[in-house]
Amino acid sequence: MSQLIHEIKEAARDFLRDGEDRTVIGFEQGSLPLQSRPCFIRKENDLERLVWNGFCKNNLAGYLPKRKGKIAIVVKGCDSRALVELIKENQITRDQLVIIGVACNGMIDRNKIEADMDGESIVDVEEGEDVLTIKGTNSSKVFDRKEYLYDHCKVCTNPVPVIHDILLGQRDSNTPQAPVNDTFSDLEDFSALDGKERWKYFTEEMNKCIRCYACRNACPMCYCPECFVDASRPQWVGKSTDLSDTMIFHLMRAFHLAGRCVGCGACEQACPMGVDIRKLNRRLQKDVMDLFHYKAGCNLEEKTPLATFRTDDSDSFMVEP
Amino acid sequence: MNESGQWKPKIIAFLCNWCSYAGADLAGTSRIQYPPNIRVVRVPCSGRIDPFFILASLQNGLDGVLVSGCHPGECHYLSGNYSARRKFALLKGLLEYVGVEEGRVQFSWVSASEGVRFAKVIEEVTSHIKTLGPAKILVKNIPGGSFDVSAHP
Amino acid sequence: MVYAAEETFACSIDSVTRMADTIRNKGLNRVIVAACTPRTHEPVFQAALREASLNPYLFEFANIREQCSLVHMNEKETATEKAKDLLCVAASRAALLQPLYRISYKIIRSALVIGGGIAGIKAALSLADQGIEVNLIEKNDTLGGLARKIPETLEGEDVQGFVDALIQNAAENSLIHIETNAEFVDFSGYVGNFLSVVKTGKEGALKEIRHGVTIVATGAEELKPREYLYGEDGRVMTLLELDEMIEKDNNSVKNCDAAVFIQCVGSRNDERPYCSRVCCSHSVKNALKLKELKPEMDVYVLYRDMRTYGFKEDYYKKASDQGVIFIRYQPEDPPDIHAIEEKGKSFLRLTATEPMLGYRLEIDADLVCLATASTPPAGNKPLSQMLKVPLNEDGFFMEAHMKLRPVDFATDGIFMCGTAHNPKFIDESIAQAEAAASRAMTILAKDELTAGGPVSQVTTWKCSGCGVCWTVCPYQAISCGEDGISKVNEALCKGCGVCVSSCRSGALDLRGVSNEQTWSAIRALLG
Amino acid sequence: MNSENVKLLNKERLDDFLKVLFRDCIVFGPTRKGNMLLFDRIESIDDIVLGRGNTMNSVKDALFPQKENLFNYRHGDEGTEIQKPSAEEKGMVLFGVRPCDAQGLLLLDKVFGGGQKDPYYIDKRSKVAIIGIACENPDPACFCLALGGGPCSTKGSDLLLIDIGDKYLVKAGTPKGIAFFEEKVFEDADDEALAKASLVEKKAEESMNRAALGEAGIGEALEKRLEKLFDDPIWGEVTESCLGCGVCTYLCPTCHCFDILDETVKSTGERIRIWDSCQFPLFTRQASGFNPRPSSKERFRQRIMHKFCYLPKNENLPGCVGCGRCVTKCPVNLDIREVIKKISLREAT
Repeated sequence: MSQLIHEIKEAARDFLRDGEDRTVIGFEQGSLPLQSRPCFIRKENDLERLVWNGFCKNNLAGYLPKRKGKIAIVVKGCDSRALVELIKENQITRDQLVIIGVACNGMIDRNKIEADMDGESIVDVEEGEDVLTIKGTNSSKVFDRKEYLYDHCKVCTNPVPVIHDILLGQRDSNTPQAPVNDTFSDLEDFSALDGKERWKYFTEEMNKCIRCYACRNACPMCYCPECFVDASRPQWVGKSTDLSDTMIFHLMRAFHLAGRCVGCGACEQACPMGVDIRKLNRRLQKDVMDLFHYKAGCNLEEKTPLATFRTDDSDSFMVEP
Repeated sequence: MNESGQWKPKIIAFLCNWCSYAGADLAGTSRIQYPPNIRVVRVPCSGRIDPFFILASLQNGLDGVLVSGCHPGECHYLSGNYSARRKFALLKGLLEYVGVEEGRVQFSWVSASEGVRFAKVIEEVTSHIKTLGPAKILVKNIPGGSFDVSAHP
Repeated sequence: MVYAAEETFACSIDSVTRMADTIRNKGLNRVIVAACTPRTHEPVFQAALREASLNPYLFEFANIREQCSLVHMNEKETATEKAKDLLCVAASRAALLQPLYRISYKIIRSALVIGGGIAGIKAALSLADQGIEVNLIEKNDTLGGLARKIPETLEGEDVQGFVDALIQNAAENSLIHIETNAEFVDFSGYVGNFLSVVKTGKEGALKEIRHGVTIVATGAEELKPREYLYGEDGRVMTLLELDEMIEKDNNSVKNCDAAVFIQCVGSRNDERPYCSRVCCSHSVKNALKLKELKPEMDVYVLYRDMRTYGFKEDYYKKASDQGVIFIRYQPEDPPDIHAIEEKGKSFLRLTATEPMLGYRLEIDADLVCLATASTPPAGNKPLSQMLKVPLNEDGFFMEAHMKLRPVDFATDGIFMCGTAHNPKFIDESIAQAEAAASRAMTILAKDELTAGGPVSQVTTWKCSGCGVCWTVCPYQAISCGEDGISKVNEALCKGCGVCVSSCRSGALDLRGVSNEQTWSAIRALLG
Repeated sequence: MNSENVKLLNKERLDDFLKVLFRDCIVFGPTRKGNMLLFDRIESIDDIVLGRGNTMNSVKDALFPQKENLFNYRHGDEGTEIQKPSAEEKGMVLFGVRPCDAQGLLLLDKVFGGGQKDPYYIDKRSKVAIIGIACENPDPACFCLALGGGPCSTKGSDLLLIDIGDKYLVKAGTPKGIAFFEEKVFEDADDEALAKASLVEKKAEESMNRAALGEAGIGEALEKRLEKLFDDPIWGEVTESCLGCGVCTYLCPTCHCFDILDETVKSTGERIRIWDSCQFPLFTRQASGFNPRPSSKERFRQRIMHKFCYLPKNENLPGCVGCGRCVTKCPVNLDIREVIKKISLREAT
């Protein structure tokens, strides 16, 4: 780990030395245990702040849209997929970027750990290859790293960045180097439920939502100057926590991410209420794969599926009297 | 609801001006009878249909939504219906996934010469939605909407 | 709602006049008619608004005839409920109607024709005859194109004489400006107002050409095959090369005792699935020529399907009457060819299986002619990208609609003719050239065009420049403007609204069918 | 310590006490929803969850809900009819309130019950009793001490329960609190219990993390400094990572900004009040499209200014109680304590 951090710092250092008006976007230690957070570095002596560990969860690509100047950015597999889509959607240009790719071993879900601490608050953490040792106020516990990863990390099919200028970090042999197709096995059980049960599930989830828009603002692909939910004339979606309004906000947001969502889980990480937002995005990812054979963020040439069409796309869902 | 208090579905139909709307006109001039539950909104092209139109229709308590455009390859705007078809396929899947009953929202191709087909589509969609009953899912209930009239003669 | 009236025949002249008067007298600023279908009658009532000097787009139609009374004849009550709803929808939309204006702009009454083959020249002449100035650009140093290589048609018409005459007429016509050795380098603008940049002459000076319409006539080429020893053995040649040989030295032809034509070389295969249309007739033509030069010559045609269209069938019959032998072969079992030296004689031995008898046949020939595919010029791709018009899978230019708009492109003001579209006979190319010219005249006959009205518009501060609208627009009417923000070209926009429904940030809206109008139409159906 | 406002409650009698509360009142308290601890309405005693740290949402939700119906209306031929929501007759108890949240209510009282009286809030407030519970082990994100509160502070509570093993030491902060002592579930407090309680308090206070805030104090000095730093580049620096979401303000026990809107169906509708957040661009965007707070920089500055400069000035209470919710729940861990520290170290430019 420390070797990796060193390499990240060196890569960043070379970049800063290369010229003026340059920013490194990476991670620094947060103010609480189990928290690393985004940081912006412009001076060489600040490089010491850079860290890399199992808590570098944020998708830093979200800071790129419309940013000026040269940027070196530290990316995981999912973040790099967001980069690809952002470049395709003209939000940033490839030549502005020096991409410091880090092969990712999955990020640890703080909430899952806290839930298993019996209300004891966490004071410190020690991160090993496979286990985490968590020190609480009066006891300490050992957790299996893999068990406590974010759900989206558990189903991640390409933890190794798809584009990068520098690629760092160990890749254990069984992590695929290039994007592979997703099986979406995590959706099977839920899809098997009947409509009423699925509606019940989403009702419970959406009733938790407090409309703070952390999901939207954390999403690297949500960069609209004005979100539909803030629009008036017409005001498509009501602003209150009314179930129907909340549901339509999340449905429409998911739809706007169709073929663009890279599955980085930023939405779910940001949500304070633990709403299962990804359930919607995952389904659309699956449909986009099944219907249009497209996986977001995997190459710079392919058009995003809703910006194009094939004359032989399926009609099977339509009424045939 | 009507005076007799018996439920009659109200279905909104977005028809493209060049094919399906013309098909509906032909059904009319040929006096083909079909259920009176649909309310037509004319749009230039099925490609004009924003998913919001469909969600807003459901939220506002309409019992069904039909979107109809030109057959593939016959779009007056060349590829409008192709772009639309991709949106529709995803939206339909998503809505049914969250629990909107299958058939609550439907899509069809009807050309200007297919008056009979248009009537058939309406028959089918209407009868299907009758079996589903009044829409509940995604419908927004505003207390003011059910303003207690009796309490305020 | 300040005024409502009932009319028995709302569209009759007197009631329309009455409507105009009412609008004027009552100072109405939005008008709704609940009657039949807007598809036929909207213009009638819009005329009334115009008559009353009210913007015609401030009109809304509720179709309670075709889509209500006529289709629910036996359900008075529910039909009436529906009619009320339809009126509510109309009213809610009407409340949000905005006056729309069409801007008119002068058109440049001249044409650019790309390609100086028969189709190109013919189109140019036809336009010039109608008083239109034409710029005719040709990439080679002479006009005439592929036809230059064809001595005469199957029917025996003199092609060269015809082409010479065409070229001379073009050259002498003061309205036609010919540029040879010209290379097309840039293209911009819209119908009535295009700007092309052409690199001309040997020294490659850049020339700007302003024109109102564009005609694509880039022609086709004859495939130079890899198969059948072509290029290795001088006795193997293509149809056009045989044409030339027959023209220039028929002695070496007369020395041949046996000749074999092989059809569908490089066509109707995986690489080029299309039929090249002309080669069957072409082979029959040359087979007859050979028989004419040397009746005792053995002439064979190895074919997959003989496709001598229409009356060309007569020549097929004539050929077989004259002893030309037509032998079928299967694509999976094509003929073999070997150069053989035997007893001091050198010839080409072809072996092929006759599918019906199943016999393996051997033909020794001194001349083998390959009927090769007509292929699109390599230049088509860059040109199609510059003009932003589509090619089909085969690399030929693709029309807007096979039946309804056979010589148009989807983009207004750009047309096509000749073999640029796909392989054709000369007479077909000529017909298409005339067609393209007359389609072009429908624009050039006007002094000005109008644009705008019910088209898309951009709210710039809401646009993120993601570019989805640039790609979904079927007409290339939206493009990247300053600082990456989308801009609509009103002259190209047809108002389909695909861009609007694709725009996530709500930066686009469609005048006349705005999001807000549709929203309130939906709300009008509440309760 | 005067014995009439301190009693003991044997843990075995807690349920009896709660039964009384459920009998007479609507009870809110900490309860589980999925894997989340929320402060919400509680139907039965078994749903109360104690000793699991503080709730995700603050207690303000009970008195100032995220969505509140103000009235229904109908536009008729004879003008507009108004239908007021039927007010709740029963009393209300907020049980298991953390001292920080209880203290937060003191600010809401000033905002909604001060110069401008808000009938909706006041009505609920007049019927509510606040029964707090002390924090035996505060979270690393807590900093209530810096705001004049503490893990065992009674500010804002009518009653405060301090866990001293098999019993609770119960302090009454108000006459309303003292009134509860009528119930026979309470026993008199002895010195041993008081000693235990102060030990709990001491232990809790010592365990609190002071590093993040450092020497920086919250008070007049900070207030003055903030005034000077309004145009300082520091705001750009500290907010570079801010996502501009509403988590910090929506989970905050003192944030109280709201928006009022009408939701209409044809001629009838309801007027509702919903939370709004100074962190949203729409909060200050004007009809012209101009926005005086165009970016996170200005919005975040407003949040800090409001909490530590404007409110202290106008209501002489800070808009923060150190509950730490904004610290733990911020998606990018933008820590308000560190910001205050940076500000107090910043030389005004």
